[in-house]
Amino acid sequence: MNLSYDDADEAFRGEVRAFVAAALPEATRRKVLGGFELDKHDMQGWQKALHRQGWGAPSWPKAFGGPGWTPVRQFIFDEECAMAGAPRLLPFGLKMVAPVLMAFGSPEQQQRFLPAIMSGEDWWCQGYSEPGSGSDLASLRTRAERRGDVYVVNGQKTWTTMAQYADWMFCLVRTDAAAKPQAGISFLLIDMRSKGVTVRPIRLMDGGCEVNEVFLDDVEVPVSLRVGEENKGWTYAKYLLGHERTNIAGVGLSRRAVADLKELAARETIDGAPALADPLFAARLAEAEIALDILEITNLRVISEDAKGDRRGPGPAASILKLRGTEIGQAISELAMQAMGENAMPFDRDRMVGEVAGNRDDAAAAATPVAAEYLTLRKTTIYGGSNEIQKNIIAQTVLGL
Amino acid sequence: MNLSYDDADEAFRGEVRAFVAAALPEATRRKVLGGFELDKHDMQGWQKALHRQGWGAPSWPKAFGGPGWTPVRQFIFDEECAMAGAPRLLPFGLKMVAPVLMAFGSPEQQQRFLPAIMSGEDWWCQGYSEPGSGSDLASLRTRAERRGDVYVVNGQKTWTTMAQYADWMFCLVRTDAAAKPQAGISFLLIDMRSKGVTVRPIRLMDGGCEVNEVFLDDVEVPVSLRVGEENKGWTYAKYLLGHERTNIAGVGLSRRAVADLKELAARETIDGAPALADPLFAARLAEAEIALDILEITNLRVISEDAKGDRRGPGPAASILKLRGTEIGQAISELAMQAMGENAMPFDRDRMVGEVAGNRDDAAAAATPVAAEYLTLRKTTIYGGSNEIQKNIIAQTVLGL
Amino acid sequence: MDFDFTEEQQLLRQTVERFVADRYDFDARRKIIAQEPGWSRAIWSDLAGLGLTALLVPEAQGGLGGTPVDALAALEPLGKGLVLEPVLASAIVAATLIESAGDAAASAALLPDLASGERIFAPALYERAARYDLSAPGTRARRQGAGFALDGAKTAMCGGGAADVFLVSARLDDGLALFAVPADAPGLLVQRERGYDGTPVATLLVDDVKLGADARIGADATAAVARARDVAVAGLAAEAVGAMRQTVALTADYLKTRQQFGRPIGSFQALQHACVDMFVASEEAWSAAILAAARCLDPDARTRMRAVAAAKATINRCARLVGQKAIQLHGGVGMTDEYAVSHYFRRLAAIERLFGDTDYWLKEYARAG
Amino acid sequence: MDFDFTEEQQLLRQTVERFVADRYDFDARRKIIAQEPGWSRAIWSDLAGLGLTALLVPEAQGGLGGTPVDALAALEPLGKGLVLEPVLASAIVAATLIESAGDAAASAALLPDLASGERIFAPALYERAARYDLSAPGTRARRQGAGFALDGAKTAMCGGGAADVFLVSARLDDGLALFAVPADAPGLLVQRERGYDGTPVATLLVDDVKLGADARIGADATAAVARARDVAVAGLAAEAVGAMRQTVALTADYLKTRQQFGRPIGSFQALQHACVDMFVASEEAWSAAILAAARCLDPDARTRMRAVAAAKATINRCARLVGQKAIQLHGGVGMTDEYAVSHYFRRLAAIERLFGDTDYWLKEYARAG
Repeated sequence: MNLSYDDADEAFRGEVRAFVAAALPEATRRKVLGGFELDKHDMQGWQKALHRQGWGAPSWPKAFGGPGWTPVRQFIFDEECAMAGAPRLLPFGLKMVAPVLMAFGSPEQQQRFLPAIMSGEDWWCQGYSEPGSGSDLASLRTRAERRGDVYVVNGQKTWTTMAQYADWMFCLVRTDAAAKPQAGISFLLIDMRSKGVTVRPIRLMDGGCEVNEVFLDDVEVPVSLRVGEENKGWTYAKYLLGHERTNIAGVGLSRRAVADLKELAARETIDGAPALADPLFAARLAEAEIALDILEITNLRVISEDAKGDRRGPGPAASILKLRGTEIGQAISELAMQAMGENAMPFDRDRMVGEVAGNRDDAAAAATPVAAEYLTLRKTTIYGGSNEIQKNIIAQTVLGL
Repeated sequence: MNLSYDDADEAFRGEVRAFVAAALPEATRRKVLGGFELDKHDMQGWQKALHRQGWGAPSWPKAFGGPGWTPVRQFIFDEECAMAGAPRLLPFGLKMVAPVLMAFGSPEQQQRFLPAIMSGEDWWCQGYSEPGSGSDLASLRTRAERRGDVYVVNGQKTWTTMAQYADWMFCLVRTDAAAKPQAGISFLLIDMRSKGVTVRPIRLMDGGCEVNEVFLDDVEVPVSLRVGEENKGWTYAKYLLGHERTNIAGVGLSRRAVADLKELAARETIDGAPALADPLFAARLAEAEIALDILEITNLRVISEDAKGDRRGPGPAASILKLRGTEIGQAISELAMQAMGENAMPFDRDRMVGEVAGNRDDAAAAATPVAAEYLTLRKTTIYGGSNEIQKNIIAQTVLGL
Repeated sequence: MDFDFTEEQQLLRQTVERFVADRYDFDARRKIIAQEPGWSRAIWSDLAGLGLTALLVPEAQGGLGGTPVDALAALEPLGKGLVLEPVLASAIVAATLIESAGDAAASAALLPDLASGERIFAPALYERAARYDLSAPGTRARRQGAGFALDGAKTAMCGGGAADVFLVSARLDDGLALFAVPADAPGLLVQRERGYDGTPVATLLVDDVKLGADARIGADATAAVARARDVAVAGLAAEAVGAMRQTVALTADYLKTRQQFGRPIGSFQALQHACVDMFVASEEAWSAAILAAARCLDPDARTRMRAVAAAKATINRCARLVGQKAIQLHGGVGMTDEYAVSHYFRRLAAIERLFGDTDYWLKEYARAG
Repeated sequence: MDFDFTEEQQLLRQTVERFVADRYDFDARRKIIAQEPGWSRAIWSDLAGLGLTALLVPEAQGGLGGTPVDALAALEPLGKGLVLEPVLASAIVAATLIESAGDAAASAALLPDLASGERIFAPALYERAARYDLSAPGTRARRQGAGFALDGAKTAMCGGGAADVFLVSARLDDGLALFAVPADAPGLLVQRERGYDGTPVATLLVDDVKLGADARIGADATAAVARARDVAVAGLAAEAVGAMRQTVALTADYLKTRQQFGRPIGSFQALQHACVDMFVASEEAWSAAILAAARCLDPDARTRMRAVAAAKATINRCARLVGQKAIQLHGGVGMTDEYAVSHYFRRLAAIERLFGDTDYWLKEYARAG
């Protein structure tokens, strides 16, 4: 039982820290730390910089060009990047479609897609959710009819994050309408430039448009872009769910949020003193930070278990990390709102776009990122299997209820 | 819209206060305020004193010998009695079997039983719950077979409060095993001195034994002691559930608990100052007291609605009052535990019995009632339709879910 | 003891309800938001036509001489409609400020316009650094000839973005003074924004703003400011209840409609119970709004303080619970700007912070003893 | 980075688990409770035989020289069995106090008996008025000849009712001193009680208790007392996790068994989710116990303080949640003395208050920064 990183891991942390400090563009860093909107250039630029360093795919094994890091090192890497204000690596390519391709894709598919994911060239989005199927994913209705060498796909996907930037979408479609819901699904890779693909942005309450509806009208997809067997798509999708356990809890991001919150609470005042010194505020902050300390231990326990074997399937551990990670993230953002009080009101999304003003006298520029963060984080307990679904999973798999 | 009591009600309050001050025996008052155990003599004595004043049955209409008070006056009466340290009137006779007898009993049953309830002569207990049927009351198994002029009753009841003191038990029994669960139930009145009735006390975790198991072995019950029609007992039982809305929230008791808590927190210290002055403790106390202030308004809203018509059936209002009333009562007892800290540990139930020592240097005598209260109040969210059941009721009846 | 509205109050409530139903449904509101300035002078005129702007103004100044309970009847349906126009700011808070200051000349000069809706007033009492403390603003007034000059910075997060006149509190001779400052006064820099809830807000930079003697309203403003704050809490509570009730209704409807796993999601007990928690909270909030309306002008300071503190602390807790659970129960669709519930969520989040957050009022309640 | 027990630790854990399973099931425990004094010297001897009493004692004094992580391995199963005998008090807290005081003579005089289980030691550090503050007791020591005389009052809510020797903290010359006081010392009035959790507790009246010079342990006791408190939190956390895990298991079993409305109540989603909350809390508690065990002796004061504070605040929150939900999910049967879950509830309630409640540790954590 030893909570300290060994010397080699500490050295690795230093290496990551030094690299990020040197390679992360200052403009990008300032946007991330200021809570401003990142554009594709910011995100892709960082992915490419990592790729040049050989770190483009931190979670991949060496066989596929990854660095082959242990889960502990992946965790350290994520934490250092988050604390330093690096953009979060988009999971859709790196952590979602890539593992499926590695496990079930053909050698041709692997060769064609994996390198471009790692280099940041190809952007991916996830075509799972549909208007009628949220938590009940298996009820999806998008249909793919086989006509010779192509599938003709018709239907609608929604909540498709980053679809506006994506080159490819991995997609669940129904290939056998007669089968039981989970038995007739296939896993297709769709070129977003295909004829018949229409992307319509959805404005969320934080004012941003990172999610989209994707309409698929007679989209032709070569059969060679089906992953694995026809009608076995559900198996591949399940493989993916809960696959990721090093960063699901978002410890690094919440650490940075706590650091930001402490700075904010040192500036904002309650009863004439810094909010940090107010006994009630201090206690609420301590509660949140303590929960995060404990979550980090829980996360490291899971990671260290993963490192021992290939217990890589979904499991209750991922559910716990997701539940608590999202609750704690939301709690921190609530405290930031409390620290700002009324002054969090002025809201102008436009001032979160472009170059960072950094002007604290501009009330809306100072307030908008705080409120936007509070508003957008509500989604975290909904997506990726809502927290209610996570509790159902634990009830079944752990408690046998 | 007016939250103030009118002059006549205020005068009534004064009258109640003066009477209680004069009539409540000092020994009883001290036991109640000290959180000590009351014996039958304490409770019966108070019931008789009220009866002599004509107040033996505060919630009864004049036609049955009650004072015919409005719901507002009943509320005032309950509040004054609670604040003054009077024993709580046992509901089993006054508020549970009596309304059923008034509505569905024969004139003979009314004449025979109601006066003795009001005078405190007859004590009643409730024979509803069985080991296999808690929230699912309709699944009860105690059977009554008709043999001429008597029912022969066999079965077991449980959680029977005060059965050790009771003269009578009103009881749900199955008279038609073939019918659907709710259709074959009858409502019987059972003399606790009948042959075949055995009472076995259940020790709860607070060390007290106020609930019991009641075993019924070939107990003969005259058919004349069936209330209403055979196999219609479920209707009468439902009539009773949620019937009581003036005192279900326990506002008066919680007010006294808050007053006690404030005294306690003025004596106990945190960081060298009274606990009351500790910012965190003060905020938690304020939260609880505010919730109680709001509950009181909600309760008065319901009462004032009741006073307008005879909307006397069960309803979501009773569920809200029960939910919040019990949660707030528990919260107050938790704060009392917090105020005592480690010093709440020494526990000796025997020192809660008999004359009040009132010796604060006796650590166990000071601590036991506080801990016992915390422990015993856990039952309030379980009994009388658990809080989960109350939420089911609201979901169905109000929200239509 | 009586929890009913009078016939007049019922009529008022129904009138506002009908107005919201007819003229301020979700689509109408979205159209207003889509344009600058994000609220509508035309709607404001209509609201004035219904008498809402005159509600608390004494009859002598062309008002209806109403009470906080009248405001309760009127503002609850406004909250249900998420009405953006600054009724609370002008007709409730500013009217109370002016009237409570006990200054006949100022009342005569300002209240008729306020009552008619001709000019929109907004309080500018809070400041960034002072947080919820109204008693000691950093903004200072100096005497200058017969008049005054003001310097400092204020926030006006309740309706400030729509105001023609700000009622600015400032420190004068170690006391608290109140000034009527036109939005276009030289030296006053009004930064108009929309709040995250869509309402018009403003921050003010007050740079040597010169005012005549008649700009000052009353003498020491301490009592008037406190009174306006208490009445504001009551009004905000009323609005909050309307918003909460509609949020509960939207959510229960959604649970009945939305199908997953072959059945309506409202058949899942965990979701049912969450929705019940919302409903119970909305009922508690109504009790809180009643308490505040009935007691916010109570002559006994402790009674008043406890009632206002209890009410706002409760509104805050319930607003957060109702808003957050509504989003969660709606899932993704609840996050979208297109769907009403996200707007209720944002307004409820704002309500939680306006005129004192939970910790502020818990402390005040404890202080009242 | 390693979250595994060593082979020795695993063996220790299994040994204690087996002991609890074989000798300390619920019925055996009830028999002990049914008799005076409510705990068993025979069991104590057996625990000593397993080496538990010697766990933290240095090898030089006949101990095993173990670490807080060893204690974690041993105390978690003791918590699962709700073992009443004062292992935490004597083998963990008292052992750390004596050893940390750095007094060779006292260690030689006391630790061998402590390690062998011959005498039972309990800390008497807290006082009624000082609450969780250990630094400035009201109990005072005066020098008298070569020895000391003590006056005051102490509480010993961790195992005090079973102690042969109390380790009493007192103020001496404006510093903090620690004394070994036999339970039968003239002038010491030991009021032995059972706690509401059934454990043996005591309150002490210290009335001119005369002690020889050798009764004092070490010089200034501030560091030793703080260290013992931190190690105590780690030990209590371990015990708490055992109790929580068993409570979760009992509750999940009950949900599967108990039938209502024609199906197991564990099929109701609201009850499932409540039980999931309990499970998640028990996992968080285990992380907290690991954190405390690994860091309670960390040389860096801030690291140590944050870890101990975070651990105890978490244990407290989780203990309350697990205990309360367990009773609620069991319904009436959970309230009965006959049924195990009520005993777990009581012990978890006590754990929440021992060695600092939640508010105390939140403040300490905030102070550590």
